[in-house]
Amino acid sequence: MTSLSTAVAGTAARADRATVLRWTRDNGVYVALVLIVVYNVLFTPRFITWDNLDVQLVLCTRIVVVALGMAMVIGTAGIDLSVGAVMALSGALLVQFSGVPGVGAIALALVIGGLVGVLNGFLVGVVGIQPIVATLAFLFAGRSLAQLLLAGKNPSIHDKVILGISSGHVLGVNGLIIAALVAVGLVAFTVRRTNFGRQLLAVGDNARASYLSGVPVRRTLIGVYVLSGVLAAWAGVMDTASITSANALSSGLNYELFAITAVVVGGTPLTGGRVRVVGTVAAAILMQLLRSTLIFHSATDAVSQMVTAVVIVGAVYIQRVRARA
Amino acid sequence: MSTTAPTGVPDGPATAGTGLAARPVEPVAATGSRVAAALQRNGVAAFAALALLVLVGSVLWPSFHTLDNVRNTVLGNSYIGIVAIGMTLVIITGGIDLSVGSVFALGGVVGVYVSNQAGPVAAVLATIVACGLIGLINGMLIGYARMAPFIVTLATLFGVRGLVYQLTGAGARTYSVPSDSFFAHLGTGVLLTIGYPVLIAIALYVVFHVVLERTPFGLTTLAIGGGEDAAVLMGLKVRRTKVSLYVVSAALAGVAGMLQAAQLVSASPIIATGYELQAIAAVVIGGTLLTGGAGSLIGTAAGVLLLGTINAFIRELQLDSTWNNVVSGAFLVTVVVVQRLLNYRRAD
Amino acid sequence: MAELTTAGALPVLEARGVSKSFPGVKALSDVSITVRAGEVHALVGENGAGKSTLIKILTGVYQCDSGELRHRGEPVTFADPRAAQAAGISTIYQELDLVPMQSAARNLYLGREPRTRLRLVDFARMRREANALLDDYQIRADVDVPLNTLGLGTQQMISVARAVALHANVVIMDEPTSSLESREVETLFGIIRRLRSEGVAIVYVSHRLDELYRICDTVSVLRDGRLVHTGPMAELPRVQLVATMLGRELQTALHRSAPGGGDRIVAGPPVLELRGLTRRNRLHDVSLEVHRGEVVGLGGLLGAGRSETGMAVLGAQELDSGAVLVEGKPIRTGSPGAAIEAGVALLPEDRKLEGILPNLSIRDNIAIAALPRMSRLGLVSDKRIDQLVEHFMARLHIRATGPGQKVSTLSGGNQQKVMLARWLCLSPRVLVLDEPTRGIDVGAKFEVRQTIDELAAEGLAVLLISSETEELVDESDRIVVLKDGAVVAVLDGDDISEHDLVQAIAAVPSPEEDPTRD
Amino acid sequence: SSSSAGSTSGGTAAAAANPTVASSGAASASGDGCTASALGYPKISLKGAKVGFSQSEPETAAFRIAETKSMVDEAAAQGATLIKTNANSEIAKQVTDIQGMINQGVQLLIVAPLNSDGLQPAFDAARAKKIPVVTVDRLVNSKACTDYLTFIGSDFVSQGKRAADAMIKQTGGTGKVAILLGSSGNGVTTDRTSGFVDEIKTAPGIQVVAQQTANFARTDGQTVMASLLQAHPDITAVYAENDEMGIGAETAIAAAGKTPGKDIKIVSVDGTHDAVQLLVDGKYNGVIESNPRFGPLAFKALADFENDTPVPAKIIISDNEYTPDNASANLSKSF
Ligand SMILES: Nc1ncnc2c1ncn2[C@@H]1O[C@H](COP(=O)(O)OP(=O)(O)OP(=O)(O)O)[C@@H](O)[C@H]1O
Ligand SMILES: Nc1ncnc2c1ncn2[C@@H]1O[C@H](COP(=O)(O)OP(=O)(O)OP(=O)(O)O)[C@@H](O)[C@H]1O
Ligand SMILES: [Mg+2]
Ligand SMILES: [Mg+2]
Repeated sequence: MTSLSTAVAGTAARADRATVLRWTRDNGVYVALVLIVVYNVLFTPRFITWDNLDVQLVLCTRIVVVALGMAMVIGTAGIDLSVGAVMALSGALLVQFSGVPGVGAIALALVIGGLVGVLNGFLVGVVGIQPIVATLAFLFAGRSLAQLLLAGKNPSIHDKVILGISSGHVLGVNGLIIAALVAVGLVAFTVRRTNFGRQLLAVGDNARASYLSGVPVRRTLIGVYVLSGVLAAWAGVMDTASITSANALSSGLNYELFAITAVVVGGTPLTGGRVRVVGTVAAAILMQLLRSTLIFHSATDAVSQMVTAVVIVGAVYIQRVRARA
Repeated sequence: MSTTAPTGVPDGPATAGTGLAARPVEPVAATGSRVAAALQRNGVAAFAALALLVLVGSVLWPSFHTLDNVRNTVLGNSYIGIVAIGMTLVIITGGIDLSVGSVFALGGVVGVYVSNQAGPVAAVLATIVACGLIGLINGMLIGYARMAPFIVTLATLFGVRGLVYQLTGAGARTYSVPSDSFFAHLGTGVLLTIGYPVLIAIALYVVFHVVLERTPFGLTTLAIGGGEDAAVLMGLKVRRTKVSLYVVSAALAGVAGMLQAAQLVSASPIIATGYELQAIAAVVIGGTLLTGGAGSLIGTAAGVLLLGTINAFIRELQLDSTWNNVVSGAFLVTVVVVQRLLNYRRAD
Repeated sequence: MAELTTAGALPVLEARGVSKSFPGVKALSDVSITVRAGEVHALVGENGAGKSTLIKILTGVYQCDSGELRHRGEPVTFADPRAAQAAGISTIYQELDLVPMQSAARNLYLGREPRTRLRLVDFARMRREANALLDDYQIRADVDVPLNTLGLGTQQMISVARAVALHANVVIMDEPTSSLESREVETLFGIIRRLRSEGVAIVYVSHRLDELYRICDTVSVLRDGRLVHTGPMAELPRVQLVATMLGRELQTALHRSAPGGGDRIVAGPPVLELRGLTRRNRLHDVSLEVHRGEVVGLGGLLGAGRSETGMAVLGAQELDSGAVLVEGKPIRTGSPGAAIEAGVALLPEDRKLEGILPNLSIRDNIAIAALPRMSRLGLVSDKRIDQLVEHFMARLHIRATGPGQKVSTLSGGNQQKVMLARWLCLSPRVLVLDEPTRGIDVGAKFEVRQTIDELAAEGLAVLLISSETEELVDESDRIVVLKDGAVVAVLDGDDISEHDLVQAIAAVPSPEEDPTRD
Repeated sequence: SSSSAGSTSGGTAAAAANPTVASSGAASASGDGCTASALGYPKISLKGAKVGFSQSEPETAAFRIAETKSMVDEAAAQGATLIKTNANSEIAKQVTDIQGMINQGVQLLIVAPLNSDGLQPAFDAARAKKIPVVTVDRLVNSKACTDYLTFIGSDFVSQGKRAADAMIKQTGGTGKVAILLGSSGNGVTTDRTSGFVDEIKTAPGIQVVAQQTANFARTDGQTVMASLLQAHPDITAVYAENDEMGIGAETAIAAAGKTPGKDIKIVSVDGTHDAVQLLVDGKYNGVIESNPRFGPLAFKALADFENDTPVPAKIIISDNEYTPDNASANLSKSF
């Protein structure tokens, strides 16, 4: 009798634990975000202030924008390593063509970003090259193209429209945050409400089956890489606006890695078939808060990198798909 | 070769491609495919491009094919070559190891430090153990916790670099070895005019080629890449093999870093950033599929030499070095596209 | 030790009170079965009854939530499939468990490769032994080419050979015949008989009832994860077996009332017309017509080119020459989307590779093909999708926790129904069904076939590809027989009989040897 | 005699390009000196000679651009053929680059080492072929005269020290300073930090409240500074180890609603045009030059070596200093 009741209790407890585990798995990034906020409330003076949170949000906007494009690419089981180089190229274009009105220069940068996406998408979707290799080529080449474009000069931006993106405010909200929110809205809408969004998930889950179900696989893939390229170029514009100049070498450096980190920590699996927009944004904020928490605590670069590694592993670990039950 | 992305693997390889998504699965004619497959596996495109480059270079410039030049190119690329061995094996399982560059730096620091403290033998052992441990962490998280290799090794890429900075006081302490020490000799010594690192790289290629092609461990490695779930159901030692491969990859990266530190008689904490991408490029150019399941070390060797030769080529061309990366990128695309087309031809 | 039972043999493998739950589903509750040496034990049940789950527990893929396993009387736990294999339990899983890019020889010997004195793999010996092994079991295949260049049936037979060659004391087969043609089935039965005579215990899962009666000694029936019956096969008549499985009587006979005519509208111009489809080494001048309300069967051996003909209808097959016309208008190749738009629907043969979107929900899987139709300006209407999905889940009796369940967690048969729903919701004019009843249970098979009848009656043109002669004969108004990519016979009207079909399919008379055992 | 003529014209070129160097010449020199005869190297005339220049980092930063340009200009002025390579920040590539140039038949080498260690094999190869190597910008841990001919460069520790002096002067000796560090693991970072930190101790009123890596990059300078301003609202001064980070910090300070140059003083090292312009605009407080124009000095050292004029082991190039007072006058000298 007793053994039976304990067994029943055991099962119940196990079910509870399973539910909790499943919940943390699906919401791990929010748990981590809450943890870091709680830590800072307790241990970091001056951290939790409106002013600081505003600053931190502004700082992570560039990653957010790049990561959203990356999330869609990863949704198709692909990856886009070219985004950092596209940011640098976009900045270089902006600087080179800042003579034309800012809007024109921005449009040009976005178009070129999109063209890089066409190239990537073509290699992936039509030629059938692994995304990681197809986009690796532009990671190598793009930054050098930016360098050639700048021809050894780092001129500053003076265009009011471009500078307005970073210095302007709408209803007290910084222009960069608005620029990022526009991207978030756009991507969330695309993923949730459009055929294209549904189809990209299907392609990521099983490309062959999608093809046979009438999904325009090539068009979808090209579209996804184009969006990623345009968003990266948009992030390049934001970056340039914010530092008022372009640098072929440091602009967007390693952003592909940061973006992938944000996407994965945000709960989007690298195997495709799923895109978590809000999770990605939360993860980008998490990584930024982590970085600044470390700065608040005067951590050295060495310690920062090690802590970052542990946090990435931890956040992904709690969200991992468990092995066979 | 199935041209569709693997399906149904809940947490499988990060690199699951959607390549050729829209193409119907092409049945492969049985006859003739074996030759083509063998060529493909051994990176025929890379070999062809390599031969072409060497030929053109030799015709254009007298210095291009001098023994010294060849020796230098090979020596300079032997380190990345050793890294690429581990990368090939990991990629064959459908995984990836992004941490090799950082581990390379760690290998150099540990090697030089221990060599100064306890001699060369201890240095080699300590390097293998220290770097192997990083590989073990990667492997456990990937094999047992079933996390995606891409993200795990991305984290160790950051973490190990931080560790190296920590060990060197962010570069404030430089580690160097006396250039007449036995340890330095590991990197600078020559036998029959060939540098030790080259000989060691060749030996490692031979050993791991045999391991991959002729041992159950190697067959298991290929099987995991070809279908991890099937390999589990077949009762193969999937997890243990995966863990071992990440250990091997890290240990090889560490040994390569140690050898380079020996050659340069000093260890630098900022060395080898971006090596992971170079190694991946070499592996892919060598014909190994990023989706896993097929690949060869001979091809990888060709890929490494090809990338090295491109650098030599650009130097001879006197092109602004800015073009270096543009040309490398273009080359990468060309070679993989050619490979892809060879596959199509084969499919008919 | 263990006493002799009525069956006169030792229990080799036992499950006692095994239960297993997945999130939202109780897949098995308190199931006990005993498998004895030298018996062929049938495990039957509807799709989703828990057969595969039980097998995976017996072989260490899953661990049971409660209950215990006994092997040769001793309690055991298998941590992974490796452990079960080491104990002498070898398994052919429902989803093919081989490595497609490797050669047949390697697949046969993976994990137990012959070695040279240097402890290296002895490929020469491996090849020799592989050839000998396949010869021994009358399986014809080149052992050196990658497995994925061989037909599905051959792959399945290689999987059987691998399992059998392990010298196991228990061999478990989860739907081994689902992609075998009749001659291969005979070969398999030969192997099973041989194993039984050697005292090996065999667990056999199949939805083909004929097979069960031919080869099995004992039967255990699962329904909704519970064991509802165990006993000698021969003592359970067919009708009762079906009733036990379904938990209800299946009154209607599986035969269509009026094959090949009656109320069908076979007049007017063809809805689907294939003109001289040719593809090097694959298809040679394949032509056929399907009219409104007509079911045209496509018969032939594995690799005869049936699936490729089907793919051509969807525009998913590159052609050297020839054309596909739907209602007189040619279909553009390379764009299934356009074909679907023109009213074509195709249920592919390989569900896992070409059908399901495994990590997406039932809802998304059903709606994917219909998306362009159900949206305005590229925007999705979830309300319309939900209505549609609800309707088809009810109509096809899809057994799931809800429309949000991931398709990969459905049983094979229910996955097949989801696929069918995906196509039916398009209300197509031409429906190509490639092995529509593969792997689905008798009840579902009945439903699918009834659906085909209904659809044809509604005026749909159906092209039915099936390896089950009975199904082809019962369902078709006309049967086109393919061989090596060319049309070799067309059976019409009164010519349609199983005997004629088998004659037409195989130039050599099909193996009609005595189905009774021994 | 032809080489001495070349040397003179080199001096003129240097004077045109950089009055700082021309006015003070080699600011200081040390060591006994090294000559071609003493080493038994063949005599080579600079005119028509094949000279190799191995650059270490991509020519994106203004410093590297100016450095390479001064080599190209001087080689042209001397009538030498210059072969350039760029190691793209990779030490192994730099070794192969140098070895490759030796195989291409260069007779003289100028190397901008990526770091203080790791070029030994390249030096060995050059020595074997009796090719003199002038190293510029970064001092290597090898033997002068034998491994390399001489080192021409700035004293990074002293740059840090001078930055501290400028800081003390600009702040009046009180305040809270944040340091934006260069890339981790880089010898320049270490030197510019230690020079600054040691010297700033002479002003007891100044306190270093934070040190954070910003990777010599403008974006990082901006993002790190933004967080630092939140963590330490009382910061009154920033020392950036290069101009890029300093300019990034300036943006962050302005964005935080403070006035750069007034509320928070900024001192950095390099002497790029952008930074000096900010100084002119009053948003910046001091720039210590790190002089990249090594061309004239390097070619002069090579000429001396061939002419058996002893070349010292170390030639320290003089670095200018831009202050709020001299910035507008000297803006054209920035690079
Ligand atoms: N990994 C899983 N996660 C969640 N549910 C699962 C999983 N595997 C099986 N199930 C569920 O368990 C039940 C039993 O499935 P199982 O595959 O054992 O059925 P089956 O009897 O083999 O059916 P079929 O004849 O269609 O193959 C089904 O309801 C299925 O949806
Ligand atoms: N001789 C062969 N060589 C290579 N691949 C083959 C061969 N025969 C068949 N296949 C593969 O098997 C698949 C099915 O072949 P096909 O469409 O020709 O046969 P089928 O008549 O539809 O047979 P079934 O559907 O019963 O398997 C093809 O897509 C093809 O990839
Ligand atoms: Mg099943
Ligand atoms: Mg078929």
